Amino acid sequence: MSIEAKSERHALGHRMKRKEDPRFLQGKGNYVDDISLPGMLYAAIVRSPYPHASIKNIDISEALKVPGVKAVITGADLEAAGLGWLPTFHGLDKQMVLAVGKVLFQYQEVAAVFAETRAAAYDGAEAVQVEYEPLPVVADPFTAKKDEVILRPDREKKTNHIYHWEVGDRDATARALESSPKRVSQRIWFQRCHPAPLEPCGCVAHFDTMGRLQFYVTSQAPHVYRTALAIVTGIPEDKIHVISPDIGGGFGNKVPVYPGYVCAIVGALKLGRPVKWIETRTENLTSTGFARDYHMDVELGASADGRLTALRVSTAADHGAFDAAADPTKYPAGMFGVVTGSYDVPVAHAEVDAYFTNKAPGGIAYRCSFRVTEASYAIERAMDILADELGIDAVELRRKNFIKKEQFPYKSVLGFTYDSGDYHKTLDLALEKIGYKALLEEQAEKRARGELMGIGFSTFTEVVGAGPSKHFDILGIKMFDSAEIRIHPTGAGIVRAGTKSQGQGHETTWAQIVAEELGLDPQNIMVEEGDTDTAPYGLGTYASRSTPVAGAAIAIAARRVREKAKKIAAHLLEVGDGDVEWKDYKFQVKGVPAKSVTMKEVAFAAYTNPGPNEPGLEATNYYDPPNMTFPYGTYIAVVDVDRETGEVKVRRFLAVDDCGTVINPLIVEGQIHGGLAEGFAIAFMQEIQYDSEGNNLNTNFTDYLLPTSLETPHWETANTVTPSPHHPIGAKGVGESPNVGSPAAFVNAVIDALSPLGVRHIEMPVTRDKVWRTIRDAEAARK
Amino acid sequence: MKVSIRVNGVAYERDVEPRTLLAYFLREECHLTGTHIGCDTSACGCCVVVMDGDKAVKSCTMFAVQADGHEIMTVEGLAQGGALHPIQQGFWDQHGLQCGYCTPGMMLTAYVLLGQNPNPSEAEIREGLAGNLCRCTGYQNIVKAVKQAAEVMRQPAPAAQ
Amino acid sequence: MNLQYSGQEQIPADPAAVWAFVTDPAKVGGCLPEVKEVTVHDRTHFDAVVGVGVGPVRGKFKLKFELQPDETARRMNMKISGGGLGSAIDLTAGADIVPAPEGRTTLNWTGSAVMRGPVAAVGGRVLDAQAKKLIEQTFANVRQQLTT
Amino acid sequence: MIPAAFEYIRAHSADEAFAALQKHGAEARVLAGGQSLVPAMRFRLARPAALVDINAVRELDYIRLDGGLTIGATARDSAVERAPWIKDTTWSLLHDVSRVVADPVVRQMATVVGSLCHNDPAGDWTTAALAARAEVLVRGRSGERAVPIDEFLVDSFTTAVAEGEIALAVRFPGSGDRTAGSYQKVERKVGDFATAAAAVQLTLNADGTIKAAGVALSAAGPCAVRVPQAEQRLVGQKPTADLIRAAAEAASQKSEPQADLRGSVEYKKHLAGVLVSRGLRQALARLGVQA
Repeated sequence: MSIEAKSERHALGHRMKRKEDPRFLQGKGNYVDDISLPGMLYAAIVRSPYPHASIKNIDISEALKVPGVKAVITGADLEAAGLGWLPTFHGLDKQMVLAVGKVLFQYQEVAAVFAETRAAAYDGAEAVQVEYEPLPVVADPFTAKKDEVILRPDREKKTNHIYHWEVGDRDATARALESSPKRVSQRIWFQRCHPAPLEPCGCVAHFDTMGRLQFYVTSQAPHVYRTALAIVTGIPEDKIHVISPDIGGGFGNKVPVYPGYVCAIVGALKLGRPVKWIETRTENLTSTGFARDYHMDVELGASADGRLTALRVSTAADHGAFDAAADPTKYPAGMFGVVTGSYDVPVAHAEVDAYFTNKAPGGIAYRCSFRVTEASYAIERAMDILADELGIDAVELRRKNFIKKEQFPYKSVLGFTYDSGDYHKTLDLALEKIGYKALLEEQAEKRARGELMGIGFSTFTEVVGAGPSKHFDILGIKMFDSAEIRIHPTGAGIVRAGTKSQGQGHETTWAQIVAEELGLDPQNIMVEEGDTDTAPYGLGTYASRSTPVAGAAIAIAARRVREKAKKIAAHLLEVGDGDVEWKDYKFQVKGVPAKSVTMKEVAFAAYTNPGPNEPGLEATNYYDPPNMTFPYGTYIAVVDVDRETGEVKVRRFLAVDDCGTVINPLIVEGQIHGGLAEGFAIAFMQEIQYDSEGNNLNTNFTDYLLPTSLETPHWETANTVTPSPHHPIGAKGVGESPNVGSPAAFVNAVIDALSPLGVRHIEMPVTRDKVWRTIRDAEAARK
Repeated sequence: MKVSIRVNGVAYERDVEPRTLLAYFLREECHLTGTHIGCDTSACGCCVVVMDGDKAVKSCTMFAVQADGHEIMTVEGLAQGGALHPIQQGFWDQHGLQCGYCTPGMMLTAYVLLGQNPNPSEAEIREGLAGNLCRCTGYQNIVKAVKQAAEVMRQPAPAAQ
Repeated sequence: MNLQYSGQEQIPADPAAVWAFVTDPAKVGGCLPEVKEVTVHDRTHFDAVVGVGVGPVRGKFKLKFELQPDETARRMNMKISGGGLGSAIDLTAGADIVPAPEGRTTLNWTGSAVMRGPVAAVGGRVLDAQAKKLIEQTFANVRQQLTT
Repeated sequence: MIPAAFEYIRAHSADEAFAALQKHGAEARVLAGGQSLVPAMRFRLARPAALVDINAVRELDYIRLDGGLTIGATARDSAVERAPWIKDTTWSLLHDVSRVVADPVVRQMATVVGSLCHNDPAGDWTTAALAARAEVLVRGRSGERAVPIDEFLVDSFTTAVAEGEIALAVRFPGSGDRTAGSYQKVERKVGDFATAAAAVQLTLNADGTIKAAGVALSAAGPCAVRVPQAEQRLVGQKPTADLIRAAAEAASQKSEPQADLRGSVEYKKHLAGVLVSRGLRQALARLGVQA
């Protein structure tokens, strides 16, 4: 087919069309539900309608009579096999695979049915009779805190309190706040939401003729799965082969290991046939990793002229029935310490207390580095509230408190070392592009006419690229990442990495990095990920860590290949190694450009005429990042609010990002568009809501809302480039910036529109009903 | 129940349970896995296929028996004569896809849209695609892709050599 | 989903007759709308299977009933729990038997329902109507039975 | 999910469909567009023993301009949306609805009559049918009968179509020129049921006074509700800002919505008024009248 893209220039920064697209465009992507094995059975899971109840009895007899049903397993069966619980990646808790004794959240897994067809599996699940005795429901962390009902008697400490985490100087912060001329405080809730990738989670488990587990699964971290499964099932790790095929979006949802996966493996083992389990949309929304649900009390202190004096944040986190947050072991609240944001805060204190409730487990990073979105939203919202208190322009307050260019590397009072940045430059570019002055004039006129127009800012900084081994691990495994590069005789090659693309375009960007470093054609650099038999061990793709960590590993592995190649080049050029230099994508004799060989020629020689050198041309690198990277940006939203209906129209949205070196602008823009759309959804329509009875009210796409092309605004983008000093190619990672930075911009714009009415805060999602009631109440209060 | 459904020009005769959804028929009986399933509520549009050439339908909100005797086009039927369809080319050129899961349905909805409106404005494209959800792209490049496709498709076909 | 209902029935029979009727599991069970089967366990406990159906939503609910008669106050409370359609429902109903002129009886009833699971999430509006119907109809049927 | 098993009957004529429904009674459902029924079946909330598929019934696949407008049971929403004459001011109400009901793909399967029969409390076509004073053609044992929409819409998800009966078509009366309507819907996103919606249909006399008025609300009760107080207030009057305000007020009063994820009771009641007033203004504007 005439769908091979023609050769393109290799250099970084090229808008190279994605190499992976042709297969997706032709419906030839290979997602987990596309995998079909001979004799494959289907699994369906019986779930609890009760959020909290003891299980009196489970009767599977009727289910076993259903035509096509092969077996039904319950928690008792699993417990007998020692598979009753699985550790959460967090390492601080474990999760029931199938409920034993009692259920702790609505839609919790209670039994699994295996059958010849999907339909028969559901028929069987429907026929399983479970008797429950309802127990009192704990539907929020504040009720949980009272410990009147202990949800997890299985734990040593008989309390719903999971952990207390804090950072910073509590007393100094308190003193600084006391003595601050200006102080604002606000309870800010980042609502529970869900990544909801369009492809639900699923797997196919199969024990091959060698008795080896072939496990196809929608996993953002296949190697960690392999290790986790070895620990849970006791199957030796060499007997487990995890394959993560094409993934239809992950956004953090596909990081944890879910009970359905364990059930499928048990079914395959028990029945000696492959078992496929694909969750329904309802199962995805009600039982797999949710995000956020942080109740944050934020306090800012400032001098009369608007210099920040202190920041204090106290958070109650709702973790649901199990602490399944996929945070690094030492960071139960993730990177929340970045809550000082882009500002030079002299003293600060942040603490998080997490609680069990009768809700689905999770607390994963929904398109963000662990808990960075919550932190970024808190500080960016609080800055606007402070600006309002001080009566100064929100932009001026930010400008005044920005960490200055010359302060980098900047050590924040909460312990991070920001690698690089020029916040003023990015802000100024944004103001110029949006035409801030003209907008302010328009707003003034509109306000004079009683119309509600708002301009909202978010000048966020996030922390990504977990992370340095001295701080970061998942289940004890350090958060390095890896790459292996092989160059073939004809100058083509393959790069394998421990990451796993879910649409980020690794097959293109990884090839571009190699092409840049080796002067080869990226079209002929194959990228392979997601197969634990072939890829080097890596921690996977989430928390914007692929480019900062694996991207670095690839660049360094490529440079090792180049070092080896240099020796062979010297042999071909008949000079000493020291006389050869890499210039303009080829090796040449120093000072004699005419005498040169290309990498392609060297590659051929590596297999045909290596001279005194070891044959072959390949290298591996396991990269342990010296520090995190700190992408940042200035986002501006312009909105009009309809007084009568509460409708918010996002008229314009500008994102100016700085993610350091840009590998592929086409892909970076795409990432930003997508992240902004998700931020827009979170700001205006997304919430996983539970009623007081513990019922999940947003169990499918008719109530958990994803915006369509019609609601989604048009995006304007621009960027500045401030490379990361410690990253081999200066790249910082970008996939999550737009989702981290945009919610505050949207909400700040709405509040700016309502500020003439004296409104200071409104909780997300900013629904029409909420806006209308806020306006009505504010007007009533002024009368 | 016996059904005969022409999919991308090929007749598939199968004996199916009436409750078999068209989407599963295409995926599991015809082994055309480009048609995806993302929800149970006719909301996401990952399963959109073209029925009888001029109708975009959500194949997981329809039973295979309803398609008996009808003509279905799936994403696998878009490319002709070894060349990508202008819509596919547009999505590629404009980076109109990321994870690729919504892409087949999105392109087939666009196919029917352009059949009815060969020269849609951005607003008309956004309206026409509002039955398909995408989580990755923020829609902007999809709109560009469809615009590009419309322009290409409006060109008169080059005379055969 | 938490729902509240209340209503009143005028019954052309004396309170004693009404009381005797509402404290008889078999009789009460027989008054359930679209009741498919009733299994009486003892004087205060019985199970029943009732058909539910509003528009496209149709199915069966298996319900456990517990009668809690308060002789002195002439008040009958009913605890109903069970489920169907992959969901759970908990109902409580109460009826005060109040003497009315001419040897008649006024029956003041209240009811509340808690719905859980897919039905509550997907078919909320439908099931609201359903639970209401279940309670309303039951007491209406009590009047009917005592009228003829 | 996969629906529970059912018997499938494909009807090729209205007679076949009717016969099949007579045979299976309460356990059968008619399958037209299926855009509400199939999802309900996938959750196994709906589990009919038999489905009578009328999509192959050619004689019901029509949209006829016959003085009025008659839409057959298998005519799709999109067929209305794309009808060449739909942009005529007379049919502006239906045109509005055809562009906001469900989503553009669902509309290519969904049918107008099917949505009337489903009678969702937050339906769009039901509300428009009330405002336009449509009638539904129902076939029963004693032959065909035309049921005025007010009698047709009985209760949530319940209509005058009895067991074994079938709705064959809906008829919107023609009211000549000087007639225009408007459908105003607030929805959380495309494809959502209405948070609140108002359908308005106005016919003017030569002297500019209002000859006939239809005002109905969606998501304001057990099923679509007419606002007679508003209609009576409007008829015979010259349209003015005060008159519109009064009609809107009546609508807001009449609205008895349920609080749900779409909004609070007070918000929905408020919207009822706002949307009726916007609808009246737009309908009048379409007749070249500013009020």
